Amino acid sequence: MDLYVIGVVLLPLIGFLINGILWDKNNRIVSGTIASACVAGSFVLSIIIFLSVRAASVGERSFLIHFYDWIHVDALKVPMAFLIDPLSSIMCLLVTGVGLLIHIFSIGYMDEEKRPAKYFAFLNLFIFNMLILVLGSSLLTTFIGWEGVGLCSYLLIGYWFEDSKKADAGLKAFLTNRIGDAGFLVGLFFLYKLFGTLNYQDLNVLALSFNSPESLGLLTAGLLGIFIGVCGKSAQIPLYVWLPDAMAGPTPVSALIHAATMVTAGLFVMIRLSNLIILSPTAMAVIATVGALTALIAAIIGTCQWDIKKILAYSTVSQLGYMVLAAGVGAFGGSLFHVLTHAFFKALMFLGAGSIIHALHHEQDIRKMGGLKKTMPITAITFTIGWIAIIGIPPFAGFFSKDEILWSAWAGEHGHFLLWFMGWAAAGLTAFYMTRLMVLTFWTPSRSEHKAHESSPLMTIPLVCLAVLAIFGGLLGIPEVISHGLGIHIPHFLNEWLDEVAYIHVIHGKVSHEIILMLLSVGIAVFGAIAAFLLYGKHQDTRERIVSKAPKFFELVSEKFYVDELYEKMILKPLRLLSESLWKDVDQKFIDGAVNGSNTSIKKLGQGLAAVQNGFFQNYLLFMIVGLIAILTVFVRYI
Amino acid sequence: MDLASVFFWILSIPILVGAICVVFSKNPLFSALFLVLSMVGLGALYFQLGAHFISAVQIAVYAGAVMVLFVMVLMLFDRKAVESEEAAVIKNSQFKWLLVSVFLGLMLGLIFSQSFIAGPDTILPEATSVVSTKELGNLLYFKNILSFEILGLLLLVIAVGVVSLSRIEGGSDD
Amino acid sequence: MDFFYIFFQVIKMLVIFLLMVTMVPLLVWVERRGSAFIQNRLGPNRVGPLGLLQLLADAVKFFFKEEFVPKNGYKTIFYLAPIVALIPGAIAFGAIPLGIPLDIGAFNAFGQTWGPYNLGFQSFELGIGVVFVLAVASLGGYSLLLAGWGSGNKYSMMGALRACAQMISYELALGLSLVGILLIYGTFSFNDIVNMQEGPLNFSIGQKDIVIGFLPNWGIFFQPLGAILFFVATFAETNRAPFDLPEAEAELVAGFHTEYGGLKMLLFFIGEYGHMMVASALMTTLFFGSYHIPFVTPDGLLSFLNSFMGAGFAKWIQFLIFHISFMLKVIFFLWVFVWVRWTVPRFRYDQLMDLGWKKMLPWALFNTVVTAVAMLLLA
Amino acid sequence: MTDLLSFFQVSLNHYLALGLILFTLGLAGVFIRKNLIVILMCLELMLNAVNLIFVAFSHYQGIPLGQVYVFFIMTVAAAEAGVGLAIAISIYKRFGTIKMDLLTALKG
Repeated sequence: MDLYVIGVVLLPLIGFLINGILWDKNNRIVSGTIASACVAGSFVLSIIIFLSVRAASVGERSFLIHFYDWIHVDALKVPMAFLIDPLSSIMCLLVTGVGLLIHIFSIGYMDEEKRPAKYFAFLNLFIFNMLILVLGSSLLTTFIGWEGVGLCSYLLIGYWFEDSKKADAGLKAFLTNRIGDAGFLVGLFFLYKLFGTLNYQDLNVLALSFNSPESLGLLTAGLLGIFIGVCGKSAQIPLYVWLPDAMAGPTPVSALIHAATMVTAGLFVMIRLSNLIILSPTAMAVIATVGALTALIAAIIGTCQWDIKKILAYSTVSQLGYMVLAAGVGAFGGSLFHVLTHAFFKALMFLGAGSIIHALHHEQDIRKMGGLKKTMPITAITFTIGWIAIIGIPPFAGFFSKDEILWSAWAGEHGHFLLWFMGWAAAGLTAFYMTRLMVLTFWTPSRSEHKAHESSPLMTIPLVCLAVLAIFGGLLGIPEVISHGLGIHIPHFLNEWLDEVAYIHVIHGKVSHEIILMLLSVGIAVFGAIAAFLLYGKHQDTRERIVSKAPKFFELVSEKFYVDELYEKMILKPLRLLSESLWKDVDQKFIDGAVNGSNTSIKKLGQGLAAVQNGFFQNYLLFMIVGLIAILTVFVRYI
Repeated sequence: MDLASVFFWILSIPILVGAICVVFSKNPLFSALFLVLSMVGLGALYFQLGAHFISAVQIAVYAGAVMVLFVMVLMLFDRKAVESEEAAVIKNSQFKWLLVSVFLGLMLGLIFSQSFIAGPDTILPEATSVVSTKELGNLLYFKNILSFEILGLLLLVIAVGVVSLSRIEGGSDD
Repeated sequence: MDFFYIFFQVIKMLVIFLLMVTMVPLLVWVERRGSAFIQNRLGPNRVGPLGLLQLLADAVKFFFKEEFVPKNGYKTIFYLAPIVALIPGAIAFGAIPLGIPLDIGAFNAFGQTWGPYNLGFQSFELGIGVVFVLAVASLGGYSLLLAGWGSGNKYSMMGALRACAQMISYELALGLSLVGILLIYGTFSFNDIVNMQEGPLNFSIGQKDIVIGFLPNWGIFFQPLGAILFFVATFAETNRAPFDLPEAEAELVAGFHTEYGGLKMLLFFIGEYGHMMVASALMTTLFFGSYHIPFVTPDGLLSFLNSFMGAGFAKWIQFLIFHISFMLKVIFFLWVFVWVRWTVPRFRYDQLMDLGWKKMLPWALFNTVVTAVAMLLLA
Repeated sequence: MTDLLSFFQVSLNHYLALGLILFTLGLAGVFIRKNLIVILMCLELMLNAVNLIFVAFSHYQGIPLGQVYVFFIMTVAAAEAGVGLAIAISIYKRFGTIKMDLLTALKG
């Protein structure tokens, strides 16, 4: 097992090194093949690890693989170790599996690229860091990967750094994440103060026996600190602003990092710490509220965007809000479930968007698309599958996971009607804007300047694979209601699988309630879809009338509620003023003055002392001997 | 008075005379020759102390190589540059002599103070064994191999450095 | 450590020193007659039979020469140099065993019993003999330097510097060429080395012992390259032709001893021949079985002699035979010295340095490494 | 009389004292002499004094390791002499003298 784990982690690193060396010998096929082969090897090893974890008996599925002690200072002992358990093995599978498909897609997508080796090197480095994040046995090891994926995200968003806007987008992502990371670190400090360890296994054990109301405040503070980090990485209010801008990067990157894997890292950490989170009702409430608000607001913004990738980005933010909401209401299994299904269909849709953008010569405005159903049949079919999955039509993947979350929000002990309502409304809006996207892109006549054509097999094969997963991913967690209703007993695989490493609480409510809720969510999805279909299909004039009734509101929405401008005015401007005054008044006058003053005074002292250095080395020796004699005198006197 | 004492007192005469003359000879060449005398005497003393191999190496390396080098270099210089009046310098540095004497006195005081090392009354038991070359070699090549290798490296560096140093062309300030 | 022990030691030292000093006139005669023989001349043949007394006449002449010091010279150093020249050779020679050890049985004197004594035929017995000889021999450079400096003469100085640079350069090759044979013997002690060369050639490869009966167990068969390198290096060390650059007549008049004459010159001669004898003795001891005679063991010889003479007498005869065996080998190498001097032309100075640094040193290193590796593999 | 005899009876301290005197003489030479080469010689003398003390301690305490250090010191001393003399030669080439009281170019 040890060897497999080392292989899983090191293969992408090797790929990174090889491609890093090939950096200036650019050959798309060669570097792409190397990178894909490394990730493929990693994927195969992940499967082996997953199977061997499965083969272990229940309750003994955690393996700690210790390499060496990374930090050992007094009581703080951080081993460099990997924790293989159901959670990390399934995440490993997700990262390497989706990563592999996107690597292959990239070979086709990056065909006009000037430095593909660099691109693939970064992709491999990302996979490596993500695996460290997922496999780390302690919060600190995870934090290495956490920072590493942040770095890769920055590098890949700003991959086309010749365009200063894209470079700025990378910088924005990086800086926003720094705020989150600061919170994360503070959270770490609190948790360490409270428990004296950062190892997941120890934390879980300690959490089960946690029984001191007086330190609940400390725990809540620590968890909220970590949640700030999660907000940064998983794009929650108020730190979600970087994710839409991150679409400046190559589309496969958006699919891999900003939809499927990296942004779910926050959820991963929350599931890891689920036994702790569940102890603090305050933290739960905050998390759930933030998640629900994010889901709703992002969905609202998504309805008024015209850039295909921006729509998908807001959709991602919204779906991440769902996942956080799930965590907040204690449905950690549902959260991971949605992570998985979302990874499949959102990666699928991003890659589909990539295929479209590639075919239309980097045109991203959906107003200038249309009619692609005929010209790009495979893309259209797979995209449609993704669409059905995301709006939550059974039996596609999205339905099951979304339904589980909504059910928990309604019936769970931490749930609330308002939370459910926000999630439910967001589901409707999701159906609305996704259908709008479908209508404008595929079903209306072409408005494009370019003649589109189907993409190469390198790009369509990953699409097909992901489409299959998007269809059948829901089988991982079929709710009991349905399986009972069908008369067969299919266990909720995911919940059972995670039971020994996370807080899994299956809610048993009234069956009738559950079925009604399911029908309600399917209903609003269908309603949203039909509304969009009509408003953007045949009844465009109706839409314009609606918009003209409340132009201010729609402007507000399409300008994303002016959040960026708000941040600019409220935070950046005062910060800039403060920095300037610090620079001009404090630094230049006070600190520089002190430094220069000490400099000149030492210079003067040196000029005075230089007289002693008269060039006769024997005089220097004289000083030495005088000193020696002084020391010896002390010796003779006292010893 | 055993044989060791006899050897010691006999050998200390050339050693000390040599050392004194190194410092006081006006002619550097005589300094060098007296230094050779002193070193050969020390070599003999090492032999008496059971360090046979070190004794031979002392003569071969110090007397046979290092000091020959000194004498050769002295011969390379202009005779007048080397031999100029130094007696006055030696005489006119009473303060420095005083300092050195104080140093000597303090150190002797340290050595013979009871608490530091065994004084005259508590003579350490005399170890009579002779250290064989094999024993020395084992110490040198097994226990201290790293130091040995580093010294080898040092010698290589020195060899290159000396060659490049002595190839520097002369000339006045420019 | 009693009176007679010290007495015998002192006698022994004197005998060996005198042996060495009396060899010198003989060698001078060999050199002059030998050169004449090689050059198809007669050489000194008037005084005494075969001209053997010529040396006596020369000695008398040396004694009556005028003692003088050059005007620019340093008197002390000028006189010191020839004395220093004598010392290293004499001391080094004393450490080499010249024959089989002599047993002196217990005897009565001054009212008590003394002995028995076992006296090795060498001035002093040292565990580190080889290193000691090399160390003392390295002091030989001083006499040349002192002579060159003390003469206050440009040519002398130049010769001295050349000689010294040459000796320092070849000392490396000299020392390294011996490392191989010392690795094989595993000791620095001359007596151990001598004892190891007794009997027929035998060695072991792995577990197998191999004996080659028709060859003696001499070092030359183990280290032919080392022996050649060592012998060549000794030529340079003794400043003999073809390495007699320090006294190259055509360039430097007579090098460091330009200003010397008379008795002081004679001392230089003794010093040079002393060096040659040390070199030959070392060659004999390390590579040619020292005093051992091929196919004859000391015990066998003793029992053979015992068969027709008294035990005490036989011991002395045995002692004498082995000493003569040693001296014959030494004289052979001394003859090689003479032979080479009158056969091979002198090197140029840069050729000399090239040979020393770029040929002999690498070969000696190669020899050392090969020996070490071979010993490791065959052990 | 017995005091005198016990003074002549050598012990470790005698060697230490001899080494110390040699060291001090070397120090005085480095201190007072002006000729660079003589100064280097005096340095060698000081190193020799240290070697003597090493060997003496090694002998009297029965620890052969002391001799290994002597070996090292000798190597370093030889290296030091080589570099020192090379520097002396270059100084002589450049300034035409090796008198330390004339070489004050490093004056502050």
